[in-house]
Amino acid sequence: MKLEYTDQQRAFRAEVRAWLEANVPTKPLQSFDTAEGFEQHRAWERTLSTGNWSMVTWPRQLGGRGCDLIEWLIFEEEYWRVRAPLRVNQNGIFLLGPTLMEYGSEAQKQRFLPCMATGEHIWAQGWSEPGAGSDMAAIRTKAVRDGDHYVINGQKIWATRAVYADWLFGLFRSDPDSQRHHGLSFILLPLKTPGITVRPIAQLNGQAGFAEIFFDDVRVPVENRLGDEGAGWNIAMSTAGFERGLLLRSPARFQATAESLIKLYLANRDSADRDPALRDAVMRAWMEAEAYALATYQTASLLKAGSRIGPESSTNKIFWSEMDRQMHETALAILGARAELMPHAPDAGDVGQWLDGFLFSTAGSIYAGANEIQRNIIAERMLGMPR
Amino acid sequence: MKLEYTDQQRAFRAEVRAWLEANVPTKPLQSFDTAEGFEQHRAWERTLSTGNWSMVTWPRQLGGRGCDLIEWLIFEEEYWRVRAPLRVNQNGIFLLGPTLMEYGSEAQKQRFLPCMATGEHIWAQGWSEPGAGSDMAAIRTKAVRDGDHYVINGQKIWATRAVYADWLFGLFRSDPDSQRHHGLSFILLPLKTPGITVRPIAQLNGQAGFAEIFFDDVRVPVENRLGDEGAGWNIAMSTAGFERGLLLRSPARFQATAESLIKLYLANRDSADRDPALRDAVMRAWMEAEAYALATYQTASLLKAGSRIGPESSTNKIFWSEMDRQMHETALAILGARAELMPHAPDAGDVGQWLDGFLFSTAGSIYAGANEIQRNIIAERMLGMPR
Amino acid sequence: MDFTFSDDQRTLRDAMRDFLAVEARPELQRQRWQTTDGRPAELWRQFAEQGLTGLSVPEEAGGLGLGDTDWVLMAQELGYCAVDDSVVDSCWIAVALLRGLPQEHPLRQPWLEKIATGQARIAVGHRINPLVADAHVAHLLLLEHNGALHALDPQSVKLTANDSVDPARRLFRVDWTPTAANCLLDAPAAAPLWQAALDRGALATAAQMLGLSKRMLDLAIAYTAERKQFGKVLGSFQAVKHLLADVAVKLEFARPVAHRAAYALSNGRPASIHVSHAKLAATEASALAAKNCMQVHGAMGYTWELDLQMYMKRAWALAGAWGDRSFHKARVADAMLKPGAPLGPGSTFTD
Amino acid sequence: MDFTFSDDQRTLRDAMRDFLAVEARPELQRQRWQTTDGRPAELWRQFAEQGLTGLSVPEEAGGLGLGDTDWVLMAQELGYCAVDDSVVDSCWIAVALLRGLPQEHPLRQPWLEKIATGQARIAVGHRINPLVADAHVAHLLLLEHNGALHALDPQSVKLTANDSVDPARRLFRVDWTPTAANCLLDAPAAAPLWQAALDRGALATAAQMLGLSKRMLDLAIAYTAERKQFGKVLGSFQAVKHLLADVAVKLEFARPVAHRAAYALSNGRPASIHVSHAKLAATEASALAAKNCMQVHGAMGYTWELDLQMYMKRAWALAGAWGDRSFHKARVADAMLKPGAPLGPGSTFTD
Repeated sequence: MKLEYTDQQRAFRAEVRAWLEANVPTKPLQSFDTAEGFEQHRAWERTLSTGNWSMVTWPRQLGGRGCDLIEWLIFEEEYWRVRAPLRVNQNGIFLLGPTLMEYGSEAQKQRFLPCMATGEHIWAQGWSEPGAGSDMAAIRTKAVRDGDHYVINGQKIWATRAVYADWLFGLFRSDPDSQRHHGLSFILLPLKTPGITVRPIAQLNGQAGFAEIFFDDVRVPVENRLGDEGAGWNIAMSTAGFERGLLLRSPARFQATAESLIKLYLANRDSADRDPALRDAVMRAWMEAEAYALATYQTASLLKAGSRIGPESSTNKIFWSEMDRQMHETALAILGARAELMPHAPDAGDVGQWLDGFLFSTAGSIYAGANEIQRNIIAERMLGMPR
Repeated sequence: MKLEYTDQQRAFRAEVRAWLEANVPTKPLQSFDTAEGFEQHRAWERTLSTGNWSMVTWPRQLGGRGCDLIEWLIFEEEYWRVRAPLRVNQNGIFLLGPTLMEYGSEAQKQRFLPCMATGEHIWAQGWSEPGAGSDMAAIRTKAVRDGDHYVINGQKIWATRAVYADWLFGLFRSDPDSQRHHGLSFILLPLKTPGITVRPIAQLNGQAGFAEIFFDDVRVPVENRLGDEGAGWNIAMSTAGFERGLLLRSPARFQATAESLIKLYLANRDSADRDPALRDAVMRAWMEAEAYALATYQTASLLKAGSRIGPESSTNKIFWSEMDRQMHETALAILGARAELMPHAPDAGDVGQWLDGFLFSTAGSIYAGANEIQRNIIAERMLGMPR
Repeated sequence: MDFTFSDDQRTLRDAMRDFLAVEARPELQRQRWQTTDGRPAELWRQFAEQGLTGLSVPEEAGGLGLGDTDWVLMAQELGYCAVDDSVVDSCWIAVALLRGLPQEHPLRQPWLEKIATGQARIAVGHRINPLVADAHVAHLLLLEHNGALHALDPQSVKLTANDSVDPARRLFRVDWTPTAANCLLDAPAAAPLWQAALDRGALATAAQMLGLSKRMLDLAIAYTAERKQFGKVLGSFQAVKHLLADVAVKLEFARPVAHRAAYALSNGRPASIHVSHAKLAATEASALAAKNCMQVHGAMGYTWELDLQMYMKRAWALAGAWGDRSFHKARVADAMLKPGAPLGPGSTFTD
Repeated sequence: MDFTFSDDQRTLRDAMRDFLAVEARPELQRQRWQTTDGRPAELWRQFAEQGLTGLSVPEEAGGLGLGDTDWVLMAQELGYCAVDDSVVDSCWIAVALLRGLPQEHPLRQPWLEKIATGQARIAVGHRINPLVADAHVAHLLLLEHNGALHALDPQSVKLTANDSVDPARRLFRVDWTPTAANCLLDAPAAAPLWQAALDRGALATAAQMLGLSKRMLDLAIAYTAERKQFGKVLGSFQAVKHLLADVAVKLEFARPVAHRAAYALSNGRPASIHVSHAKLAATEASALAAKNCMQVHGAMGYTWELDLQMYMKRAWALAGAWGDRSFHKARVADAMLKPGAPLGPGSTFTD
C-alpha cells in the first residue's frame, strides 16, 4: 500500500490541469439534450481529442494516451475540478469503447474508436424494449440474417442520446427461435439507416434525453456485429459490467457535487442550521463521496495489479445512485423556496443547476438496471443467496 | 370534531391520576421475566383490580368500568405519565380479553375475565410453532377430539410469558386432515395440565421471556374451546386485529419514551449537539409519538362513532415498531460509551433502562407478525396490490 | 373529545372529489399549462358554483361560513388533482385575512362577496415566500411589508414571471411601493393576521401534499397492477409492494397531524407547532411518495408524458412554500425544547 | 499510488482467519464467558505463538515489526470472531504507546518484549472511555490524566467491574492516584502519543465492527438459506435479499475508509478525519448489519442461544468505545467545514 502519487502521476495531473484550464469553455454549454447543446458538446469532444484527452486509457494510435486506471482517475479529478462539460459521447467512450477494445476485431477498432474519440460518431444505446426494461433478456427485436446483412424489425425504447446521436449499439434477437439470453447478437448501426424512425421521448425536464426507435426492415451489414452471432448477451453483460460502471460514474463527479453542496451549506448556514438534519446530510455527502473515491481507488489498484473484479462491484450502482439523489435532495432542502425555480428563472440566481441535477439524480436508481434488480444481483451473485 | 375533553373525561382523568399517585409502587419492580419480578407484577395487577382499573373498558361486573376507548386512552396517558409498571397480563387483558368479550360464551366470560382482572390467571399466548413463525397458518399441533376432551400433541414456540404464566391460549389443528387456516380451533388451557413441558427460552437479555411448550397427550375439556370447532383462524385474526393492537400499544407508552428522550437530550446537550443528527432524531421522536397519538385518537373516535376500522390499521405495527427502535437507538447514541452498561452496573447511573428498552425494541419489528409480512398485508389488503 | 369529521364535511368533500375527478383530470390540466395565464375563467366559475370559492366566506357575504377543518379536507382533494394555487390562496388564506379585518373595514365585505361569487381572485404575498403565486390573475394583492398588511391593485405593481419546475405553477416577483395609502393594517394590528395566514398557508401546502401523495400512490398501484416484468405483474414483486406500503404508512400518520392543526387554527388556539409538524410530516410523506412511486414506474416515471410528473413536481415545489423544512423544524424545536413544554403522555390536546 | 494490501499481509490475515475459526469459534467463546476472568491464558499463549501479540513490536524486541495497515486487517478478523479487547488494547494500542517512548526509556524494551512473548497484557485507560477494558488481566496499566501518560502496577489500583450488554466485555472503573512517580510523560510530551492512541483505538473499533458486520451477514445468509417459511426458503424472498444486500453495500464502502485511515496512521500523516470517518462508517454498517441480520432471523434472532447475539452485542458496545458518534462527527465537521479545507475532486490523498 502506498497512497502517494508518483512523480509521473503528479506530472500527468499538472499536464491535465494546464490543458483543461486553457481549453475548458468559459461559458456553460447548453444541455446536450437540445439540438444546439448537442452540437456544442460534440465540438467540445473534438477539442478534447485534439489534446488526446478523449479517453486517456485508450492506446495512442486510437486517440488515447495509454494511461492506466489510476491516471484515468486523476484525469477525472481534474476534469471535475474545473467542472468541465458532461460527456455527450458517454455511451461511446465509457460503454461501447471498452467493449470494442475487448470484443472488437482489429478492423472494428480502427473503424469506430478514432471517430468516437473525435466526436464524429456520437453513440446512443439500445438495450431496453417495451416489456423489457430491467428484464433485458426479454428482448424481442429481431435481426434476421439475410446473406451478408441482418434485417432488423422491432422496437427499442429508453435509448439515451438517440434523438441527436449518429450511431446506435444494442442487442437484437438474431435467432428467432431462441429464448431469454440465448440467440442475441450485439450490433452497431448508423441511426440514419433507412427504415429507422426515432421518436423522441421527453424527460421530466421536458428535454428529449431519450427516444423510442422503430425498426422497419432495417438492413445492417454483418460486419457491424460485435463478437460472434448469438454471443451478444455475454458481451452486453460485460458492457454493463464493472469497469465500465467505474468509467461511467467516476468518483470525482460526486466529489464535485459534495464540494458544491458544502459551499451551498456554508453560504446558507444561518437558515440551514435551523434544520439540524441538513448539516448532518452535508457531512454525510462528503463522507460518502470520499468513501466512493476510496473504494474506486482500491478497485483500480487491484485491477492494475492484475486482479479481476468480483461480484462485489455490483454494490456500486446502489451506492452512487442513492448518494447522488441524497446530495441533491439536501441541496434543494437548503434552498427552500428557491429550489423549485428553473435555471432560467430571473430570480433563480446561480442555484438553478441544483434543480437540474436533482431531476437527473432521480433517474439514477432506475437506469442501468433498477436498484431493486441490483439488490437481487448483490444477494444472489455476491452473497450467494438462493434465486 | 371537538378536540377538548368533556367535564366527565376530565373528572375521569383526575380520578385515575389520584389513584395511581397513591398506589403506584415507588420502587421499580423487577423484570417480569424473572420468577420474583413476575409475582411482583402479579401483585400489582391485583392492586389495580381493587380499584377496578385492570381493564377500564370492561363492564363493571367483570372487573372493569365500562369506559369507552377515549377514556381508555386517558387512563393509559395517566398510567404512563407516572411510569407505572408494565402489564404482566398483557396477553390476557389486551389480547384474549377482547376476544373473549366478542367470541366467548357467557359462562366463559364469567369464568375467565374476573380472574384475569385480578391477576389470578396470568396468560401466555401460543401461536407460533417451529416452522410456523410469521406463517401462522402452518400450525401443526393437533387437538384431536376424544369425547368431551381434546387431546393435544405437538409443540409451540415463542410463547411469551409462558415460563411463569398460569394459562395458555392458542390455535390448534382440531381437524387433522385440514390445510392452512382451515380446521383450527382456539383453545384455552392451564399450563399445569399433565403432559405439558415448558422449556424456557432466554432472550437477548438472558431472561426467560418466552418458552417452547411441548404437548404430550394433553387432555383439555371441550368447554375450553373459544367459538366453534374449526373457526379458530378467524377468531385468532380478530385477536391479532386492530382494536387489540391499539390496546396493546397505546400511544402514551411511546409519548412517555419520547418525553424521556427529550430530557435525556437536554441533559446531555453539550455532547449530543456535536452530532446534529441526534437533535433531529429527538425532534422526530416527539413528532412521531404525537402523530401516533393523533392517529389513535382519530381511530378511537371513529370506533366510538360506530365506524368499523379498515385495513389501513395494518400500518400501525410498522409505525410504532420503527419509532420505538429509533427512539431507543437515539438514546443509546446520546449516551455514547455509557450505553452498553447493564442497568445493574455500578457506573450505569439511572440510564440503564435505555439499554433494556433498546433490546426490547429490537423485537418490535419481529413479533406480532414480522414487518415484512405487515408490508405485504398493507400492500395486498389496504392498497389492493396483487398477491 | 371527538376527532372525526362530520357527515356534512365528508359529503362536501366527496362532492368536490367527484367534481375534480372530471374537471381537473390530467389531460385538462395539461391543456391549461399551454394557455397564457394557465387559469381558465370557466373553471373558476365552476369552483364558485360548487361553493368552493365561498367555502369560508361568512354567510352574510354569500358564502358557506365554514372554516379550516373543512378546508383541510378540500385542500387534500385539490392536491389530489394538482389544482392551481389561486384556490387556496384566494379562497382560504385571503378570505381569512379579510375576515380578520375590522367588521366595518370598507374592503372587507365587498371583496368577501366578490370571492364568494367567483368574481375575484386574490394573491397573497408574505415575506416567507420570495415570489407570489398567481399574482397575474389576481384582482387584489394582499402583501406584507415589515409586518404591515397592504392591499394593492395589480395594475399598480410590476410582475416578473419565474418558471417553476411545475409547469402549472405561476410565480411572480412583485415590485411595489408600500405607502400609507395602500396600508390596511399597521404591523402590530396585522401581526396576528399574518401569523395565522402563515400557518394557514403552511397547512394548505401540507394538506395538498397529502392529496398529492395519495394520487401518486394510486397511480403507482394502478401502473404496477398492469405492467409486467420477468413474466409477472410488477405489483406482485415484494420489493414493489414494500416500496408502496412504506408510502402508505407515512401517509396514514401524516394525515391526522394536519387535521389536528386545522382544528387548532379553526378555534384560534396556538397552532404553530401543530402546523409546522403537519408541514414536516406531509413534506416527508410526499417526498417518499414521489421517490417510491417514480421508482416502481421504472424509466416511464422519468418521462414528461406520464401524468405522475404533475403530482411529483407539485410536491417538490410545495416543499419550500410557506416555510421550508428549516423554518418549520425551528418552530417545532422552539416549542418542544423550551422549559416546561407539555410533552409527555396526556399533552396531545393541551395547548 | 497503490491501494492494495501486499501478498504477505493477506497471507498473514488468512492464517489468522483460519486460526480464529477454530480457536475462537462461538462455542468456545461462550465457554469463556463462564470463566471468572473470561480470558484464558492458553488462548493468549496461542496468540503469541501466532505472532499476533508481537505483530507491531519491533523486531529487536522480538516482534514482527509490522504496523497499522497490518493491524487493520487483523482487527477485522478479531471482530469477525468477537475476540476480546485485550488483544487490540495490549498488542496494538499499548505497543504503539510504548514505541512512542524515548528509545532509552527503561519501560520500553522490557514491556515490548513481554508483550511479544505473550507474558504481558496491558490495559489502556484514556479519558474518552469512562471505563477500562480488561484491566483485570493486565500486567501494566497505561493511563491518561490531564494529558499526561502514567504507568501503574495493577496491584496499586482499585477496580470496580461494570457489566456490559456484551457478556464477553470486561469493563472496569479504575480508581488510582496520579503521582510524579507513576508519570511516564508529561502532558506536552504525551500529547502526540495519546492523540495517536485515541485514533488507533477508534480505528481498532472500526475495523472490528467491519469484521462483526461480515460475521452477522454470513450468519444471516446461512440461516436464510436453510430456514423455510410459507413453503420457500427465507433467502429466496425478495424482502430478505434486499435487507442483506443493503448491509453488503454499506460494508463494501465502509472498509476502504478504514484502510485509508490505517495508512495515514501508519505513516504519521494527519489521520483524525480519516479515523473518525472510518469509525462513523463502520458504526453505521454494523448497526445496520445487526438490525437487518436479526430481522431475517425472526424470533430466533432475539434469543440468547443464537450465536448472532455475540456479534450484535459487541457491535452495539463498540459503537460508543474510543469516541462516540458525537465525538467523531465533531471531528469530521471541524476538518471539513474549516475554511480552505481540501474537499473537492483530487483531494482524497492530499493531507
